[in-house]
Amino acid sequence: MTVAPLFELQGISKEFPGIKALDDVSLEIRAGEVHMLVGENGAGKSTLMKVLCGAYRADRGSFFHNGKQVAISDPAAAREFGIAVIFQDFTLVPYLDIAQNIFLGRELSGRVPGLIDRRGIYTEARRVLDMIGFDVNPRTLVHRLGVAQQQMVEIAKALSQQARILVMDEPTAALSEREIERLFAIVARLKQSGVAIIYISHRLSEVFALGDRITVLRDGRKIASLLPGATTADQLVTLMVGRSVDSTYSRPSRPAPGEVVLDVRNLAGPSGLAGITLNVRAGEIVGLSGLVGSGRTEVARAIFGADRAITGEIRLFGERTGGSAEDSVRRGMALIPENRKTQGLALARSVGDNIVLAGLRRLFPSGMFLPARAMKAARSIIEKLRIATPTPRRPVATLSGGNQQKVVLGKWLNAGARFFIFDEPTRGIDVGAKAEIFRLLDGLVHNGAAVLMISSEQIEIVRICDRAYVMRDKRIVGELSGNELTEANIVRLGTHQ
Amino acid sequence: MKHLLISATAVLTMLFSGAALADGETIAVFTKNQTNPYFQAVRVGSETAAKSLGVKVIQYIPTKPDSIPEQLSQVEDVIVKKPDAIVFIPVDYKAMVPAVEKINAAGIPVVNITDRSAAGKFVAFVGADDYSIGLATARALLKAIGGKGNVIILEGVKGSLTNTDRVRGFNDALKESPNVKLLASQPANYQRLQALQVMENLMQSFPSIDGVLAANDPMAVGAIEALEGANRKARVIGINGSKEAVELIKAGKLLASGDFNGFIQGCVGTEIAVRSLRKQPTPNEVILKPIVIDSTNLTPYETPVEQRACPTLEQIVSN
Amino acid sequence: MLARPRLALSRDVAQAAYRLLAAALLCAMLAMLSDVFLTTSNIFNVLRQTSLLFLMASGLTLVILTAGLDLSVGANIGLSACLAATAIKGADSPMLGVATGIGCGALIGLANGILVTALRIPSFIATYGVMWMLAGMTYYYMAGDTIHGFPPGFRQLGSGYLLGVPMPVYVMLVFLLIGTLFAQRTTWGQQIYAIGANPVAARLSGVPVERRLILVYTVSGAMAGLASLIVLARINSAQGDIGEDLTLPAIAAVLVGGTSLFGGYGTVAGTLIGALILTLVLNGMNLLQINSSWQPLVTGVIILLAVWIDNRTRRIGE
Amino acid sequence: MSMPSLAQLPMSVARVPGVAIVLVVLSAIFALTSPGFASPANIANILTQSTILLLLALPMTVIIMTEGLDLSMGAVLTFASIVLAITVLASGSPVLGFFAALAVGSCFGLANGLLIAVLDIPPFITTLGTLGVAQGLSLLATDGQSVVGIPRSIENIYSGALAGIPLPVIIAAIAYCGTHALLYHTRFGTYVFALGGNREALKMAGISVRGVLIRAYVLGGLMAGFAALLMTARLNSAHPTAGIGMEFDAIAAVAVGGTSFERGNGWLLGTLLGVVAVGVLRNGLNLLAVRSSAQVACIGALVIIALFIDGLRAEP
Repeated sequence: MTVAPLFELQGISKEFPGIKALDDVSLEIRAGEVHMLVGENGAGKSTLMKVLCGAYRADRGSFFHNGKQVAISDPAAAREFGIAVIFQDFTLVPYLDIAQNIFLGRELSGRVPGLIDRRGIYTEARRVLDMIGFDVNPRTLVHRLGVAQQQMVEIAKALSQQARILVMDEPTAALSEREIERLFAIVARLKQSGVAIIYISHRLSEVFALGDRITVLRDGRKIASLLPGATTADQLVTLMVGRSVDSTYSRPSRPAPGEVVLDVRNLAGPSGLAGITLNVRAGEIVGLSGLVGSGRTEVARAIFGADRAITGEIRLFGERTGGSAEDSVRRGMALIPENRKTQGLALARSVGDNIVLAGLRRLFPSGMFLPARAMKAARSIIEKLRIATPTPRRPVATLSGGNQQKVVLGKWLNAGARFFIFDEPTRGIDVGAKAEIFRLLDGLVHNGAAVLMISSEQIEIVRICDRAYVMRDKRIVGELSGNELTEANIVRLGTHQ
Repeated sequence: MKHLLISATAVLTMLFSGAALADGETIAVFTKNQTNPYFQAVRVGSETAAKSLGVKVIQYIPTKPDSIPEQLSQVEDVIVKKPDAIVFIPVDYKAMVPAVEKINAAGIPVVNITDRSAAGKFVAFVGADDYSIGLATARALLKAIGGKGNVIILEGVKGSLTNTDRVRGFNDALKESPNVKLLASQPANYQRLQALQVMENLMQSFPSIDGVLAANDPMAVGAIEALEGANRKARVIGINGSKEAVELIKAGKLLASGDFNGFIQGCVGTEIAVRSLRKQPTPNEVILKPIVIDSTNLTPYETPVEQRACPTLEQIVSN
Repeated sequence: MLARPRLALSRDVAQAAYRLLAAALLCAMLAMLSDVFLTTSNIFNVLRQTSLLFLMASGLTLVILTAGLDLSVGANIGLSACLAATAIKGADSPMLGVATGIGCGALIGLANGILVTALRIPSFIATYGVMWMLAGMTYYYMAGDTIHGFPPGFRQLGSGYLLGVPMPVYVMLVFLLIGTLFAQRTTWGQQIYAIGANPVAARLSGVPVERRLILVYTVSGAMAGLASLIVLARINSAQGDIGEDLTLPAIAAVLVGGTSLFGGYGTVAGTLIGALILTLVLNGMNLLQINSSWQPLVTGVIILLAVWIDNRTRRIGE
Repeated sequence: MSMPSLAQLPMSVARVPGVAIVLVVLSAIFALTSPGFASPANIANILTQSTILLLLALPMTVIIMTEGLDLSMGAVLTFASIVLAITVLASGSPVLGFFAALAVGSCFGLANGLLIAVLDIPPFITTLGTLGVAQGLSLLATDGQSVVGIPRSIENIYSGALAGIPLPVIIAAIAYCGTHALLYHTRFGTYVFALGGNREALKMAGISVRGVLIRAYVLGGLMAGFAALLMTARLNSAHPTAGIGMEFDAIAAVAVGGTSFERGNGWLLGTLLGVVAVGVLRNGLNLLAVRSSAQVACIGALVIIALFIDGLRAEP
């Protein structure tokens, strides 16, 4: 390998108040290579990418483009070098249309000085969308698109920049199997055309399937840079976590499930749900699988009473629920939502405030709020879940993803919930924390709680759940248990054939 | 749909219409706001006159109190309606000149009352002389405190015609009695709560206050409450001769109130408008002579305006 | 991963400290410029004037804590005052008057709450519309008349003294206590903060968001009703424009008091300091007999300064 | 009309109702009940009366789309109009006065922009503060008196007409088209949508959020300066209370027009309809000689009803 790398980062360091996000990290980016960037949350992957694309400024370190030193002061400068990023949290504008979003900040000038050439933008956008085989009207406003479609727009946006270096931050997080395949195809094509791709992922399968080179970050440091051939999943995980955990967490034997806790009969709702019938027993984890957009989250929200205008019958511990979140919570139901930042936590408030929020009625039946008692409750939860925070008074926003997820769970433990709905509990959570979350889930059911778990990763369903329902087109198309519960079966049921 | 609309509006008009039910000529009356009792007196006056003259008056009041652009818009709208005549109190005597010119241009006869417009053609002006009212009322107070002591002036809205003249009257009266010391002259914008707080604050700086000259009754009321709140005694005068002022004079709390008599201004203004329409002779100016209401001449003012009868133009002009 | 412990607390303290400091500086300045400023009578005078502003602003504080706004406070005071006045004069019963005033205020608040929750109209616009409707009703009801002269018993509420301290000051302290307890020491208060910080998360945590919001607007309305009674008792008369120009000062007091317009952050005590600062400015200008034209300008600058300092301290906090 | 723009149609239709329905119904009622209402003269009258408010509502739409607010517009308009009048009196040159007004407006706009974007003080508070400042300056400059005696040439700007169309209406039309182009056909406009919709997106695209914010508020100040010209011409004088509270009317008109306070969901045409709806209501009620207290209530009702209808249509 004597070729000078297309782009090189050397000794990059970045500090945020209280946290050393990056510490002397170096990275070689070579044309026509898929460079996998792995590491736990808070390991510094996203920070490194933000530095690379100019969103952050490195405190120390230098960049080399084709061997000669350059500076990246802002996103514009980064674009000069053909660096484009597909971010995890979307950078789309809801009330601009697809084309305008694709060209945001790079609008084509029209004949009249100062005005934009709208028509030009649309034809150009059309071209890019065709390139990734995404058939949609470029004038559609983005807020009318689904998550997966928005992801595709993100990709189109990045491609339209004639990127030489393309950074993908967990691009498959929101995609369905079919779309993932299409994405992989695109990645392969780009590789052929000599584009360098940096690919951040938590899914080890992807890491080995796509990667030409793997770099592992931990606590802001570069731990290793190795070739996929020369390593195994377990080694990789050990490197990422810094201690050896078995990434292949498998379901321990559980006692036979108890009485039915949740009993749902032909639920239907405005979001298109129809004939949803399922049940969950005490002491079992039931999976809810299916492609993105197959209606899993809608089912969860419907059961929890988050959406109104639901028909059908929902019984919790034998009694009909009142169809409001408030009522569900009072009956001991808990929802750990897909997006903890926007739906799970009051980010501006403290860890303690968040933990006691759902349990206020139980903790203070009189309605009188006693800070001391709240603190005590919060502390005990923090200990029980090993949440990494020096004090319950700390704003929850400053915690890492995994710990925030634990705070959400802690909120429900404190509320004394006995039926839990987890919507993508491991989304954007690193391997180490994943295993821990699973252990917590297991602990719950061992104490007689019942769990309904939504996940896009069939492997998780298979390993964690006792039973699983599979959804397609807002309907439940099958129930799998025992040795029928395999990835193959889930995929077969979940996709049309 | 159409029927529905019609019936809807029928209801609407029945509910809301401010038009007094009478045929004959229509007179549009413009006042400054819906809250100050003075303008209510003007409106009552105009309606009383209208009844006796068999004409119909329509009241136009800005929805935002004293709003200049809005009164202008209302004038423009009214011109579309072409009433037979207009009785006009400009929200601002200078800023409303374009409105008057529009009325003139539309050829609608207009009587100007209360605030003398800075320009424009009018059938007549009817008003009381703020200056001389201020002068006379202030004199009454100075006499009551024996021509010596400390007094405070509570001004109205800066720049408004009434305020400028009334305060000028106050000051000239003060010049006549050199032994009286003017401690402070602060605006309270014709509002009672502001007057109350300004007075409270001023009382802190001045241990002895013998008299308060308020440019209108609400401010006088505010001052009285402030004084009572602090258990301090001082003679207070106001201007407008409003109902509450009369009560307070009766109760001995208010020394006197200059009679600005909106009721009569409303009556006379309307009557002149109608006369001009009926080609009857009209004076081109009626200035009510200043009357100071105090405990001695209280009785006629105790009958609420609604029950008073309009004096004839002759009565007014003759005396 | 190591953060300064007790961070959330230290931020609150810093904020409160800065605000108190500002008030103190203001006092010191006025004390130097005017010899009467520090007399007990003037201090009580300032407090009495503060109390009115505070009572309006205290309810509003709760609304703003939920990231809402209530522009109808002033108009609310107008209508409540006029109805209460009628009750007092008509039925010659202060008690009935008090009930009317607070009841009317609460009803208006309830209406606001329903518009904001059930009809999902942004609070800013909903309360703006309500403001106009209330003004209309008040004008219609009063028809340019005034109601004057209330029984001494009632007026004690505004102009009376107890142990040499003005009545309204007691009312203010009582509601400072109640307000603080409600916000800091009840589960409802906690839920209100949570709603302000993230309504979605609050709802998904089983907080009855709609009911709490309705409660908050109703309380704000009731406080306006109470304030209207103080106004009545102080000026011993009611007129249609009684509530005019009272809304923005009340909002200003809340903001100068350090409550965030984005919700979830602020205290009732802070609002008291805010009201105090604004009142001090006016009191000082009267004492020093400064041309009243300066008042809006000075107030404006004070608002900007206060909030700018807040931002700075918040930075330090984070 | 090409295929794509049709695809956009349903969305705008979903938005139209609130304000459009109200406008149509109001016009129908007044046209049926008040003979004068539909006359060309009166329609011209309504439009002319709406111009000043429109000049404020247009930039207010842009500002609200950035999740901001400008409470200082009314006060700035007032102060600008006073400066205009004073300058004209002093220099005798209307043109100079006009530019003075624009200058004052832009300065306040810039001040707002800097306070909000650089010191990041929330817009509501910032503009509440500058409102006080502008109001104070107006009072200090005039001591409450109105400024009169400016040459007729200025008044003609308001009362004049071109080919039968009142000048103010023409000015407003130009302002509307200008703002439309700015919002839908320039980078700035695109970034305004992005600012309200997704700040991060804007930063990632390498555009300065501050720059966009500041420009938005400067636009607001500038338009307030323009409005000041019309206001002065209309009153043929300047008065320290002339524009008080107009910002709230403008905000209401924008909201009635269906622009939401979140996610950069704005609609300029709606603002135009909103302004006209308010104008029609006030005018119609005057023609029907509706009691003033009822007029006050009706304005409140208009705002609430329009938003209520939008609420019904709103996608959850």
